Order: sequence, then C-alpha cells, then structure tokens
Amino acid sequence: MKKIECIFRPSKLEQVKEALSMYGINGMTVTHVIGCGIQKGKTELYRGSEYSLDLLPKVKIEIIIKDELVRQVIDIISSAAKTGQIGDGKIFVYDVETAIRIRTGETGDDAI
Amino acid sequence: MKKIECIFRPSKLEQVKEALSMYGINGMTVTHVIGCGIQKGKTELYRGSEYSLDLLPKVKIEIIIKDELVRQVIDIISSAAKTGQIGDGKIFVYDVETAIRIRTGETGDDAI
Amino acid sequence: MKKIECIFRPSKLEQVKEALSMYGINGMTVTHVIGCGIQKGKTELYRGSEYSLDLLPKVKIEIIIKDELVRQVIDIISSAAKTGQIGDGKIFVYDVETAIRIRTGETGDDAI
Amino acid sequence: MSKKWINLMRTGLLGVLFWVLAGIAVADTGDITAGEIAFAVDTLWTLLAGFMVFFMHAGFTMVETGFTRAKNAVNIIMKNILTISSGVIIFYAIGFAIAFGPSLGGFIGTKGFGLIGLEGADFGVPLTGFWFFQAVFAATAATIVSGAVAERTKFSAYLLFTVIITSITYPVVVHWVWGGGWLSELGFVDFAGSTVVHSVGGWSALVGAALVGARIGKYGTKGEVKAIPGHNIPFGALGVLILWFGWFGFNCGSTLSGTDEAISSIAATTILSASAATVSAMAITWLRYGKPDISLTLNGALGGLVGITAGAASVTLGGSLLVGLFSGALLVLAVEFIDQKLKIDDPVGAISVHGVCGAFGTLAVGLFSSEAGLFYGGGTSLLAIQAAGVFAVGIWVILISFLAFKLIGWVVGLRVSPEEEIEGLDVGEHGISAYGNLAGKTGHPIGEAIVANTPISI
Amino acid sequence: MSKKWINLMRTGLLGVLFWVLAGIAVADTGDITAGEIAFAVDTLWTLLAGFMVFFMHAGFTMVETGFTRAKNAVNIIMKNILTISSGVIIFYAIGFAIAFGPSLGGFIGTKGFGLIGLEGADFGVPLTGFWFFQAVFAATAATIVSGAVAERTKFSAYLLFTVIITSITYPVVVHWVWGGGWLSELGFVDFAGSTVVHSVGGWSALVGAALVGARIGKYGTKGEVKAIPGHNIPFGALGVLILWFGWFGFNCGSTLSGTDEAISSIAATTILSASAATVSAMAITWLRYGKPDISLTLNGALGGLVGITAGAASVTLGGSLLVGLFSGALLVLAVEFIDQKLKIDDPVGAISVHGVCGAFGTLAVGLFSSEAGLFYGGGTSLLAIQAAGVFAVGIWVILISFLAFKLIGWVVGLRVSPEEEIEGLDVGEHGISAYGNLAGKTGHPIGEAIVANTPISI
Amino acid sequence: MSKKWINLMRTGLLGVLFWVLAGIAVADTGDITAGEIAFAVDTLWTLLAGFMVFFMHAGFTMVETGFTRAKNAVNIIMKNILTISSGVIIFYAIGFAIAFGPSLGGFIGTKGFGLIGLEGADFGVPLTGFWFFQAVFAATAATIVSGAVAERTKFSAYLLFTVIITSITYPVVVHWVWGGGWLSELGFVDFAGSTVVHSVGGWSALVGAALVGARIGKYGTKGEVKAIPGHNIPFGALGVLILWFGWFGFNCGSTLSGTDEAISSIAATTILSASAATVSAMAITWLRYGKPDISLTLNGALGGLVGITAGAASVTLGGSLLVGLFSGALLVLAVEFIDQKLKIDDPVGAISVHGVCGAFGTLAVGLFSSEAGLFYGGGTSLLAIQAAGVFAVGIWVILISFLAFKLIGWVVGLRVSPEEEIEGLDVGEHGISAYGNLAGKTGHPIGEAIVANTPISI
Ligand SMILES: Nc1ncnc2c1ncn2[C@@H]1O[C@H](COP(=O)(O)OP(=O)(O)O)[C@@H](O)[C@H]1O
Ligand SMILES: Nc1ncnc2c1ncn2[C@@H]1O[C@H](COP(=O)(O)OP(=O)(O)O)[C@@H](O)[C@H]1O
Ligand SMILES: Nc1ncnc2c1ncn2[C@@H]1O[C@H](COP(=O)(O)OP(=O)(O)O)[C@@H](O)[C@H]1O
Repeated sequence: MKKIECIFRPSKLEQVKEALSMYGINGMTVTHVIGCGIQKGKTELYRGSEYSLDLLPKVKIEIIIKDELVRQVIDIISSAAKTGQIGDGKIFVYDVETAIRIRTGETGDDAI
Repeated sequence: MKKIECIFRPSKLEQVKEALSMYGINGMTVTHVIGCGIQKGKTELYRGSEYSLDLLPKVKIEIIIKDELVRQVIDIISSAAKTGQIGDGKIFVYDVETAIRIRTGETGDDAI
Repeated sequence: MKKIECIFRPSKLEQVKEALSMYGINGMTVTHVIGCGIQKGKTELYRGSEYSLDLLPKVKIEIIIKDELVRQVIDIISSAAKTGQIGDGKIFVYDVETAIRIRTGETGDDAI
Repeated sequence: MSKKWINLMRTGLLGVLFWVLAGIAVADTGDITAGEIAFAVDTLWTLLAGFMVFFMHAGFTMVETGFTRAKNAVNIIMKNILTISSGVIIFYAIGFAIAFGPSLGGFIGTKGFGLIGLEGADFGVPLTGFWFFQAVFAATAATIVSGAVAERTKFSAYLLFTVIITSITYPVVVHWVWGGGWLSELGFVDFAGSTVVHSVGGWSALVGAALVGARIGKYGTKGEVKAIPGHNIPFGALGVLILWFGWFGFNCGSTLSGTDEAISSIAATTILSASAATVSAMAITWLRYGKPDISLTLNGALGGLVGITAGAASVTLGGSLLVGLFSGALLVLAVEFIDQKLKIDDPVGAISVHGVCGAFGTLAVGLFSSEAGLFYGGGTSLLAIQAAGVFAVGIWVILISFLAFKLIGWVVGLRVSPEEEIEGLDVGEHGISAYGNLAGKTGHPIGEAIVANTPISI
Repeated sequence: MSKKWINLMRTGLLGVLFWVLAGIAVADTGDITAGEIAFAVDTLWTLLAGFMVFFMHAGFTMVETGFTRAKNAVNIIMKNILTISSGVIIFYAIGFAIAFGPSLGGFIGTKGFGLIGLEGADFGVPLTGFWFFQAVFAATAATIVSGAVAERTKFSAYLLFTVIITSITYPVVVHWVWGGGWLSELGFVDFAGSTVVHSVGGWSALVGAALVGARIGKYGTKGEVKAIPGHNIPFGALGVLILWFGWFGFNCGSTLSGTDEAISSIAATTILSASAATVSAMAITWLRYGKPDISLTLNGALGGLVGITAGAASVTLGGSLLVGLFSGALLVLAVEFIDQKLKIDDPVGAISVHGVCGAFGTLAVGLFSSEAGLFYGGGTSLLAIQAAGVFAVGIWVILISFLAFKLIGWVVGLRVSPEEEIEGLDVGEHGISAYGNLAGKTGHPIGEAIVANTPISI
Repeated sequence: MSKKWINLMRTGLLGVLFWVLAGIAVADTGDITAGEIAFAVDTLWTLLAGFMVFFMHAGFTMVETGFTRAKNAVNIIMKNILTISSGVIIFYAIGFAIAFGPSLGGFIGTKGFGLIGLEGADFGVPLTGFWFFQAVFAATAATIVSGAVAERTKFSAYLLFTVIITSITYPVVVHWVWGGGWLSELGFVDFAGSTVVHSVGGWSALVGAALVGARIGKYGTKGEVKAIPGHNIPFGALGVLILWFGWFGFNCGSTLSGTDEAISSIAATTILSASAATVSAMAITWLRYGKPDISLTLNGALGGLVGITAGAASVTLGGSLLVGLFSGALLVLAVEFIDQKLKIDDPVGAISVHGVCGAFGTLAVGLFSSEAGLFYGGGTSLLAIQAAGVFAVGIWVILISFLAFKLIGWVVGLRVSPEEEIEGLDVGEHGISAYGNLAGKTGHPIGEAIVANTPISI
C-alpha cells in the first residue's frame, strides 16, 4: 500500500476529484494548506505598510492505494491538476505499513 | 517508531482522546480534514441549483508512538471511534525514521 | 528523499521560514493543526460551566528534501522554533519514495 | 394640510411642487391646528418607536446566531425571520382583535379580526399606526422562544408555535393588561411590557426548552454540565447593542404619545438600568468565575433592559440604577440555576433574561415606583398587585405553552433526529451552510483562495 | 424660536442657557406658530426618513457581502461605500438639477447644478433637506447594480457606471415621475419608487450582469447551472433586516410630510407586504425544492418591500398582503428564470428583487389601488398608465445602461482578468483580504492562536 | 395633554382608551398649545438624536473588532460595552455636574452630581433628556480610546481610564465650550464636538497608545513597520456605516431643537463632507499605494465626519465638500505619519480620525464659516480663537491623560503579559474565544461539522 500525497491549486480540486472518480477511485482525504516554493507570493500594502503574501493557498489530497495503482493515479492527478504555470504543485509517494477500516476492522488492502 | 494516522468523525474526537488518555497516551496532533469514500455525501439545492456536498468533515489525528504500542493504540482508537455506520473512517500506519523534541533536542523514543 | 514534519508554535512560523530561506530552502507546505502533549491546556468557564482548552494551536510544516540536507534542516528548525518552554513541539522524519513536479513531470530530487 | 396635497402625494408626485407652486406650501401648512399637529406628532412618535422595535428583530437574530453554533446558524435565522413575518400577519388576522377588541368580561377581546369592525375605537393614534406598534411587539414576545429552543427544534414545530403565541398566548395577556382587561382594572402596572412581552416570551421559552429537552452533549451521563460556546461573539454583541438601541423605541414609544412629558425620563431610566445591569453582571461574573464573562455581561445588559421595562415611567433615576444592579446580578444567578440546577438547556439565556428579569422588573415597580412603591412609602398594596399579575400571567403562559408544545409534538414532532442535530440543522432543514465554503461543497469547478479560512495567520 | 437662540447655537453654545437664562426658553418657544411647527415636523420627518434610507446602504453592503464569496468581500464593500459617497456628490453636482430643475418639455430638468439657482422653488421642506432625502434615494438606485455584477467587475468600471446612473439614468426618470415630467402628467403612480428607484437599479443590473458575463464556473460547459453559495448568510440576513428597517423610512418618508395622515397606513402596508412575501417565498421554495431556502426567503422579504413601494399609500392592508404574496412567489420564479433560462448570473438576485418585483409592484397599483385599481372597480385605465410607465422607464434605462457599459468596457474594460477572478478581487484590486488571517500573510513575526479558524470544535 | 392621560399611561394602560373613551382623545390633544408642542418636538428630536448617538457605540464596537485580530475580539467588545455602560453611570454621578453645573470661574461646574440640585436650570428640553443626550456623547469621547490601545491593554486599566475621562477630562472641556465656560465666552465655535468630543478622545488615545507601547510585532528590531491587518473587514465596514448613520443624530441633534431651521443644512453638510472624505481617502491611497486601500477609505469616511462636526451648522454645502476632501487626505497622511514616523501603534487609526481630523475640523470653521471664516472675508480673528481652543483643549487632555495613565500603570499596570498578548487577550482576560470553535475546546463530547471552517471551498 502506498500513500499518494498531492499538493496543488484549490481551483483544480473538482477536476482532480472527477478524474479520479472516473477511474474508480473515490476514497480520499483533503486538507487545506498553504505553501511556498518557486512561486513566491507578492508584497502588498495595508495602511501604507508592506506585508508579504508569500504562503499561498493550496489543497493537499491524500490517497492510500494498492501499490499497483500508484503509477496510474499519479498520471491522472498530474494531468488533471496541471496548468503549466509555476505553482502547480507536487506529488509525493510514501509507503504505508498497514490500514484498518474502523467500521469493520478489515485490514490491509481490504480496508481501503 | 510508527505514526498512526486516523481519520474519523469529528463527533468522536472527545471519546477517542479520553480513551487514549486513559491508556496514558497524551501526545497527538489533530487536523480538520474533509473526505469521501464509500460514504458519498448528498445533493442539495441552493437558489434552485444543485450542488453536491460530497466531501464530508472528518478529523485526522496523528500519533507517533513506539513500535510496541501500535497494536494496542489501533484497538483503542477503533473501538472509541466506531459507530458501525458507513463513514467511520480509517487508520493508517507509517514508519517514522526519527523524532526530535525541539525544546530539549532529545531524539528517538525519548522525544515522544 | 525525506519528509521533515515539524509541529511548533504558530508564533515561530515567520522565524522558521526566514531561517530556512537564508539556508536556501523555500519549498514547504504549512498546515494549521491543534495538538496536545506534555503541555496540557487549561480549564476555563463559559457561563459558569467548565470546559477545557486542551488542544492548543500549532503549525505543522512539511518539507521534502534530499537525504543529505536532513540533519542541517532539523538543526535550523530546532533553533528557530525553540523557546525552551513546554509546548515547543516536535520534528519527525519520514522516508519519501518519490516526488513528482506536476508542472513539468520531473521526478525525484529534481522535483523538489 | 389640505386634501389636495395628500392627493398629489398619492398620485406619486412626491415633493414635486415646483416652480408653479412656489410659495404655496408654507402658507398651506399654516392652516393646520395645534391639535392636529399634536396628533401627527403622536403618530410619528409611535411609528418611529415601532420602527426601532422592528429593528430589535435584527438584534434578536444576531444574538441568537452568535450564541449558538455555526452549524445551526441558518436555521436560527430562518426562525427569526419567519417569526417577525408570520407573527405580524397573524397578529393582523387574529391577535389584535383578541388583544384590543371589545372585551368579553375583561378576559379576551372579541372583535377586530383583520382590523375590521374597529372603526369606533380610538387609540390616540390612527388604528393602523397603533396596530403597527403592537404587531412588532407581538413578534418580539414570540421571537424570544426561538433562542431557548435553538439547535434542536424542528423548523415546522417552531413555526406552529409562533402561530399559537401570536394568536392566543400573547394577545390574551395584552388584553388583560393593556386592553382594559382585569389586570389593568386591578391597577397592575406594566408600562412597556416586562411581563406582558418579556415574561410571556420567557415562560414560553421555559416550557419549550424543558419539553424539547437539552441539546445532545449539553449534560453528561453523570449530570455534568458542559459548556457549548456560541460561534460568533461579535454577532452576539452587535445584537445586544441593536436590541438596546431598539429598546429606547420599545420603552419611550410605549407612551404612544410624543407629547408625553415622561419620555425624557423614560429614556434616562432605560439607559441607566441597562448600564447598571451590564456593570453588575460583569462584576459578578468576575467575582464568581475569576474573569469577566462576556456572554453573561451581554445578557446582563438585556436583563437590565427587561427589568426596567415595567417601571420605566414610574421609577426615579436612582431607582433605575438599583433595578439595573439587581437585574444584572439576578440574571447571572438565574442562568446558573436554570442551567446547573434545573438542567434546562437554554443556549442564549432567554429564560433568565426575559422570564426571570421580566418578573423581577414587574415586582420592582411595587418596590421602586416613586408614587406607590414600598420603598417610597407606598406600602405593599401595589407590590401585591404586581405579584398577582406576575403569577397570573405565568400560569396562563405556562399552561398554554405546555398544551401547545404537547400538541405540536404530537402532530409534527418537536425535535430533529439526533443525526441531524449532530450534523447541524442548517444542512438538514435548509440544505445549506451559513458559511459558504460548505463542507466539501463541490458545486462548481473553480477553486478559490479561502483566505477567510487560511489556517495560519502568524 | 428666536433668531437669538439660533445664533447662540451657531456659536457652539448648544444647550447652555443656564442659570441666567432660566425660565426664558419655554417662553421663547411660545412665539412659534402652528404653521412653523408643522413645517419643522415635516422637515424632521423627511430627514429622519432620509437617515433611515442612508442606513439602507449598510443593509445593501451586508447583503451583497454575505451572498458572495469571501475572496471578493473587500471589493464589494468598497463598491458599496463608494456608491453612497460618490453618488451623493454627483447627485449634488448634477443629478438633482436634472431631476428637479425647471423642466424642459417634461423630459429633463435644466437648472440647479450644485443646488444653485433654485431659490424660488418650494419643496415643502427646506431645499437642503429635500435634496438630502433625494440624494440617498439616488445612491440606492445606483447601489443595486453592484450586487448583480459582483465578483468579476473591475472597480474602476463600476465607479464610472455609478457616475452615469446618478447623473443621468436615474435623475431623468425621477424627473418624469416625481419632477413634474410627462409620466406624472399622465397620472402614473409610483409612490416611493418601485419603478423610479428599484426598477432603474434592477434594469441597470440586468444590462450590467448580461454584458459583464457570468462568473467563471457559474455555468458549465454543457450549460449546467452551478450553485455558488454566499460565504456568510448571517451577514445577508442582517443586511435584509437593516434594509427592511430602512424601508420604513423609504416608504413612510416619501410623504415628505410628517403631518400626512397616510403615514400610519403606509407603515402597515409596508410591513404586511414584506411579511407576506417572506412567507410566500419560504413556502414556495419549500414546495419546489423540498426545503425552505434561506437565501430566497431573504430575497423574498426584499421582493415584498420593492413590490409595495409603488402602492404603499394607495392599497388597503388586505391588498398589501396580496401584493406581498405575489411578490414573494414571483421573486422565486424570476430568480430561477434569470439564472437557469436566461443564464444571466446575478449573485445576489438584484435583478429579480428590484427589477422584476419593482415592475410588478408598479403594475399592482393598477390592480390594487383602492381608488382606481382594476380590482376595486377602477377599470383598466390606471393599469394601462402604469404599464406604459414601466415600459418607458425600462426602455430608457436599458438603453442608457447598454451604452454606458459598452463605453466603459471600451475605455477601461469591464472585467478583471480570469486569474484575478479566481484568486479573488480583494487581493487583486485592493491588496488585502477581508479576513485578516491572510493567505500566508507573514507580515509580522508574532504568531497568534487563530481560534476563529481552529479546525475542530467538537 | 391632560394630567389624567399621563396617569393612565403610568399605570400601564398604554394605548388602551377603548370604546368607552372613543372620541375623547382627539379632543384631548386639542388643548395643547403651539409652544407646548414645540417643546415636545425639541424633546423628541433631542432624544431620537441621542438614540442614534447611542447606536454609534455599536459602530465603534464593530470597527474596533473588525480592525483588530480575532484573538482579541472578546476583549475589545467588553471594553466597548463597559465604556458605554460605566461611562453613562459616571456621567450621571459626576460628569454632568462638572460639565453643566453652575460655573466656577468658567473652568468647572460645581453642582448637579446625580443630577441633583439643578432644578432651576433650563436646558431647552427636560433635564433628563438633556442629560441623556450629553451622556451618550460622553461615552463616545471615552470609547475612542479603546481602539487605539487595543490588543495589549489590561481590561482593568482600561476601565479605570474610562472613569477618569468621563468624570474629569471630558466634562471639563464640555464646560469650557458648551457649559458657558471661558472658551465659549471667547467665541470659540465647536458646533457638535470636533474638539469637545473627538479631539478629547483622540488626544487621550494618543497618550494612551504612546504610553502603553506598540503591540508585539508591530515594529521590527530595526524599526521596520509591520502591517497587522484586522481580522474582519466587513465588521469594520458595517461599523463605519453605523457610525455614519449615528452621526446624523450627533450633528443634527446638536441643535437640541427640532424647530431649528439649520437642521436640514446640517444633514447636508454632514453627508457631503463624509462623502468627499471617503472619495479623497480612496483616491489618495490609490495614488500613493497603487491600489485603493479599504481600511483607510473607511477611516476616511470617519475623518470627514469628524472634520465637519465643528462647522456643520456654519459652512456652506460647497465648504463642506472642501472640508471633507481635506479631512480624507489629511487622515491618510496622519495615519502614515503616526505609524511610520512617530511609531505610535494605533490599530484602528483613532488618533488620526478623531484627534487630527477633529483639530482640523475645528480650525476649518475659522476658514470656512460662511459668517466669520477667513475664506469668506471674516478675517483671521475667528481662526485665531479656534486655534486657541484647539491648543488649550489639547494641552488639558494630554496632561490629564498622561497623569491618568501613569497613575493607572502604577496601580494596576497598563499592559498584559507578553505571553497573554501573544496568546490573545480573549482567553487571557475573559476565558473565551470570540469564535466558538475554540482552540482545541473539548468541553462536550459531540462533534459537529464546522462547515464555517471547512478548509476547502473549491
Ligand atoms: N520541498 C517541498 N516540500 C514540501 N512542499 C513543497 C515543496 N516544494 C513545493 N512544495 C509545495 O508545492 C507548492 C507548489 O510549489 P512551487 O515550487 O511553488 O511550484 P511548482 O510545483 O510549479 O514548481 C508549494 O506551494 C508548496 O505547497
Ligand atoms: N483510500 C483512501 N485514502 C485516504 N483516505 C480515505 C480513503 N478511503 C477513505 N478515506 C477517508 O476515510 C473516510 C471514511 O471512509 P468511507 O469509505 O466513507 O467509510 P468507511 O471508512 O466506513 O468505509 C473518508 O471520508 C476519507 O476521509
Ligand atoms: N506523540 C506525539 N505524536 C504526535 N504529535 C505529538 C506527539 N507529542 C506531541 N505532539 C505534538 O507536539 C506538540 C507539543 O508537544 P508537548 O509534549 O506539549 O511539548 P514539548 O514538545 O515541549 O515536549 C503537541 O501540541 C502536539 O501537537
């Protein structure tokens, strides 16, 4: 089992979700985050004083899936979330040791 | 060291926290998330137009613990968070390479 | 590649960010979380009834970096986030299997 | 003011008057008599005060919204909006006749449904103006209940209760006290409605909150009392200040006459009592709980306003300070008692503010009335009458409310399902959340930076 | 009131008068005549009503803020604040002359720019007071547009449009109807402005919303209609209640005379229509959508207020209930039609509330007028005149607005860039977010517990 | 109005009058004389204006809450609520006597504590009504300070300062200018209080903000100026619109007479100045900072209101536009100067709005007064008097405030601990957060969908 963690633009969430759902993936957990990277934000003025808006809103989605689906899911998300502009975001992959479905107690691949 | 990541109903947070605390586990980090899975949300109308409420509020708690406690903690959380209805959520387990306590600089099991 | 996950006081975010940026690290993802640990919160009264404020606001930052930078980044964050009081927080390190930059499709170390 | 003018108005030529008419209008108003102007001034005063009382509904809405949870905000707003709108209609169709129609033995009015058949009556101001003022009062009594039963009561059940309180419960009490009924004959004094309006609302709220039951999670299995803080204290504070503002209309307008010399002193007693109650509630919570509690301080201001309402025209300025001090203190103790001893769950403190302070304020007239109060050498006779009135109204309201809630519970049910209560009444009853970044809403494909909810502000 | 007194006032000695003067002042006011008092009462009434109408701008601001998204809140507020401020100045410099100056053939006023040269005119109240009342009305018509074009229109483009509507579009219509122009000659009845104010705003909003185009994401590629819920329903509700409160000034004040006997009944018809419309919009959404919809119920209240505005002084109480019932129902259908059939994106429902209900209300006078309405045996002649007025005003407004928006679009552009629209106009146009915990703001090194945004409330 | 009527009222029979009394009441009012009505109208006007001024406290509360951070919202609300409540009581007990009691050498009043012993005085309206109006003014001066010292000042320290400003600082200035004191003798003109109310508040705020020191994080170690944006701009905007609305009462009511012919033009100058200042502040921030800044535009509106307050009754409409334009521009520059050059941390801009624009407005009378202003050929004599008044009041206020803050600092301390400041004063001073989903609150076991804070809105 792997965890695919993707950070991308909030405006793309709906598209990503739809693309995944068409591929049969419905389980996911979404968090609102802020981030910076190459995309640097900007400086604005409030009452004449500068402040920097350098952490920009992103969404993070986490999907735990079977190992064999990883490649495909990455591709789906990549193409759905892409605009080609700086700030599109990243996908990270982690290993998951086990999973448990609270409702049934199922574990492993059955739980997801 | 392992990280136990559990996603479950916000209404169960208090119970889970209490159950863990009775078992002596006090350290945890909590995030508000939204998620979907088998539980699909619903469609509502706003000014006569449909919209879907398909990402439902959940909480995510993250607990880093020593390897030997994993089984037990999973059981505690499972039973405290369970309602038996679809949408109860999941528990995922990951490996943690190391931990550092910022205040003291302690590392490893001492840090948690 | 490693993920460095640090949970610390919101009041230290700016300092941590600056310290990292001076070291040349700009990419990070930030989440607002609440947590408890040794620091226990307190009990307050609302309309004469007690309630406990036991989950305290923290920030979590996640940085994915090359293996060789881990030690240094941990040191930077530790010293920037430290107050010496209980509640300073933790740093956890995880292994990352791979990373993809959505905009370009680059993978691995190039993606971060 | 000549008929011609009015006709011009009516055909829409407001303020026209022009070059051709230049110089005529001033002469025009010269015809008017002092008596006609006094009548006009009384009418304007009554209406302006009525507008301010109407605005109190914005205050109630904000207080009840702010003091409850975000997941029920839409529902509480809908209840408030429907209270004022349906309440006014019902008071037009039914309530007014029962309150102010020709009396049947001093107990109930019998004519004037739809304001028809009251041509002979004289209310000092035009019938429609008098009705307007009374209608916004009626809706006030009704809306008090919504806060006490908030966060768990069915929308339909609440609407039905509004029909009953504005058509029967409240109008009957009005008839007794202000409609020439038996309590007014007795000499019962309730100048602007500590009992007539506020206690009627407060006791109905008490019955409602008791019968609907506590919110899930309010009381623990071992009887522990849990705090369920409101989600937006600034809304609550704004609501209280709006209510306080509107209360000047409520009390000062109850002269129904702009030429009444008492108006100034009514304004002064009103602000002094409210101020004293705010300070005393603040001080008492500071003493008792270690820190000054904002929600009880805000409630305290309202308690002081309710407390002075009965006696606004009959107590001295010094008396109003005392009424306020006691009201504020009483409010805090009443909230504690109802919440912790009676275990009746009243999210916004409506029972204490309107019921308890209303009863106290009515009795206080018997103590502090500068003409007949006990402390001013007037003996206990007025006090006894006041107590009788408080008691009689309490019995009536509790009885009718009990029957009403039982009946409604039987017909449509009082309470939403536990699932809906946990999820929130907003989505359950109205399909929408109060704060647009709906839980997982994905109605449209465009993302947006919800800066309002960005987690870190540093 | 003697000249001496006024001079004292002017030198700042307000309320001094003291020991030395004791006893003089009352005698002083004894000199005043009934005619002078009536004039003073008319003036006060007009001003107080004007203050309430001014306050409606707080209502518009809150409704439009609450019904749109958080990322555009600063922008919509700026638009509203600048509408009232620049609108008043322009109506002083230009608009008033065009509305109320000596008429050129019943079509346009020609004198009184900067209120100069109107010395001979008589408006029943002092010129400055009359202007004040009319100026806040003018700003009302203008501000209606901001809601319909919200969340995508450039700030500069909107400001330019405000200049046009308050200097030309609106004043000309006022001239026709209230300034002695051709429609008033015809006998067209629009008591307080269902057409003059609200339809002028509503049709301008229609043209604006159509020409600016829908918000990104409002309509899918296959024409699906997406919901974009507002971000703060309590703000919307507060705004509606403030508007309702202010509307009593709007309608009752349109007598421009405090001694007009119709005022009471205007207050009564206003509240009854609004109430009926609230109930009917609530009921219809419940029937059609399965749950009572709050945003349409709130819009319904406004629809009922707009609907009764034309006929407030000429319909009976019963008539006002019917006008309200129809307005509320019509509002819901109009919102559906404009959103789903015309696919014109109006985030707050301004076109339906002000345009459609305004036209309906104006026609309703021809039906329900107790003097000349069709249902009261008055035949169709008034109805025909009303229809003519609605039509003529509609044509004029749509024409001018079309030209104005086209011109503005050509000069500065109507719409912000798609990137800015997605990111939000607040940061793009004003460099700031409405809710201080700015996205990633790191302007200062001190952290804070943003309890407002703590994710878990349990 | 006969005595009988009033007694009926007092026994609570409001609006009863019924069938039996039918026809009597109208005849009743026929007895009244024009002089009595004028007195009643003056009284009503003063009270209504006072109600509107009271409502300004809701405006102050919302502005100060919106322009500061969420973690301090409860605290700033408590300060505002306690200012109005305790301020009114203190002005009753002490302040009024000092302001309006028989003068000791033109410097201070000496009688009338608790309003006792003023029977012989005549204020043109009833004593209680006059007091009411003055009391809400006093609280206004006091509440200005709370914004400037927000987010770091101890609740107890602030309360003590409120006692001082409403019992000494402000009443003495009132005595000088409106109480027949030496400045009024000189011919100093401050119609509604640019100096008496606003500068008194503004200079106290200056001293307070300077002595309390800047918020942690406001100025960097190298003196950099950091922005600390407010947490809820819509609250701020609503507050400004409420203040603007209330200001019509503030200025127009300062005639203390409803029959004063100047009222219309006061309303007009007030709205024009505020509008011009809004536009000019908006334009200047656009020019200087590249984008129109909302918080300074909102401050600008207030600056224009403060600026016109002194001369509302003595400048022309054109003059009021100029006063507004300058006030708005000055406001922006003053905020910059105080923040960036003086490094005095004033979160809401109170010093600039009330102190600087108040002083400017007072001087502007010397320039723009249509009777004696420099620009109207009146020479410099009035201007010199105005300058003297501004100066004298400034010295007095700064002196007393300095002593007061020093004393309070010594007794209870001015500032909360740095830890509490970082965590927020809400939890520290009041044990509760403004937004109910408290940080980690786990007071009850039931979860809820905090849709208000759901992170993704898409
Ligand atoms: N090293 C990193 N660790 C964690 N998150 C990162 C890292 N680099 C970037 N991110 C996240 O990805 C987002 C987009 O990255 P950025 O470098 O700005 O653009 P791009 O992905 O197009 O190169 C950032 O806002 C941040 O949330
Ligand atoms: N594959 C997954 N990856 C990550 N999170 C998931 C996954 N599946 C479910 N979740 C999370 O668990 C929650 C509950 O899952 P769901 O399938 O609806 O019910 P159940 O756990 O009872 O089967 C979801 O809302 C989501 O947050
Ligand atoms: N075992 C744990 N797992 C996950 N998060 C933890 C754990 N222990 C502590 N934390 C996080 O670190 C924060 C600070 O920890 P705490 O024990 O209170 O202080 P300190 O780090 O100074 O020892 C907590 O609020 C929580 O968010």
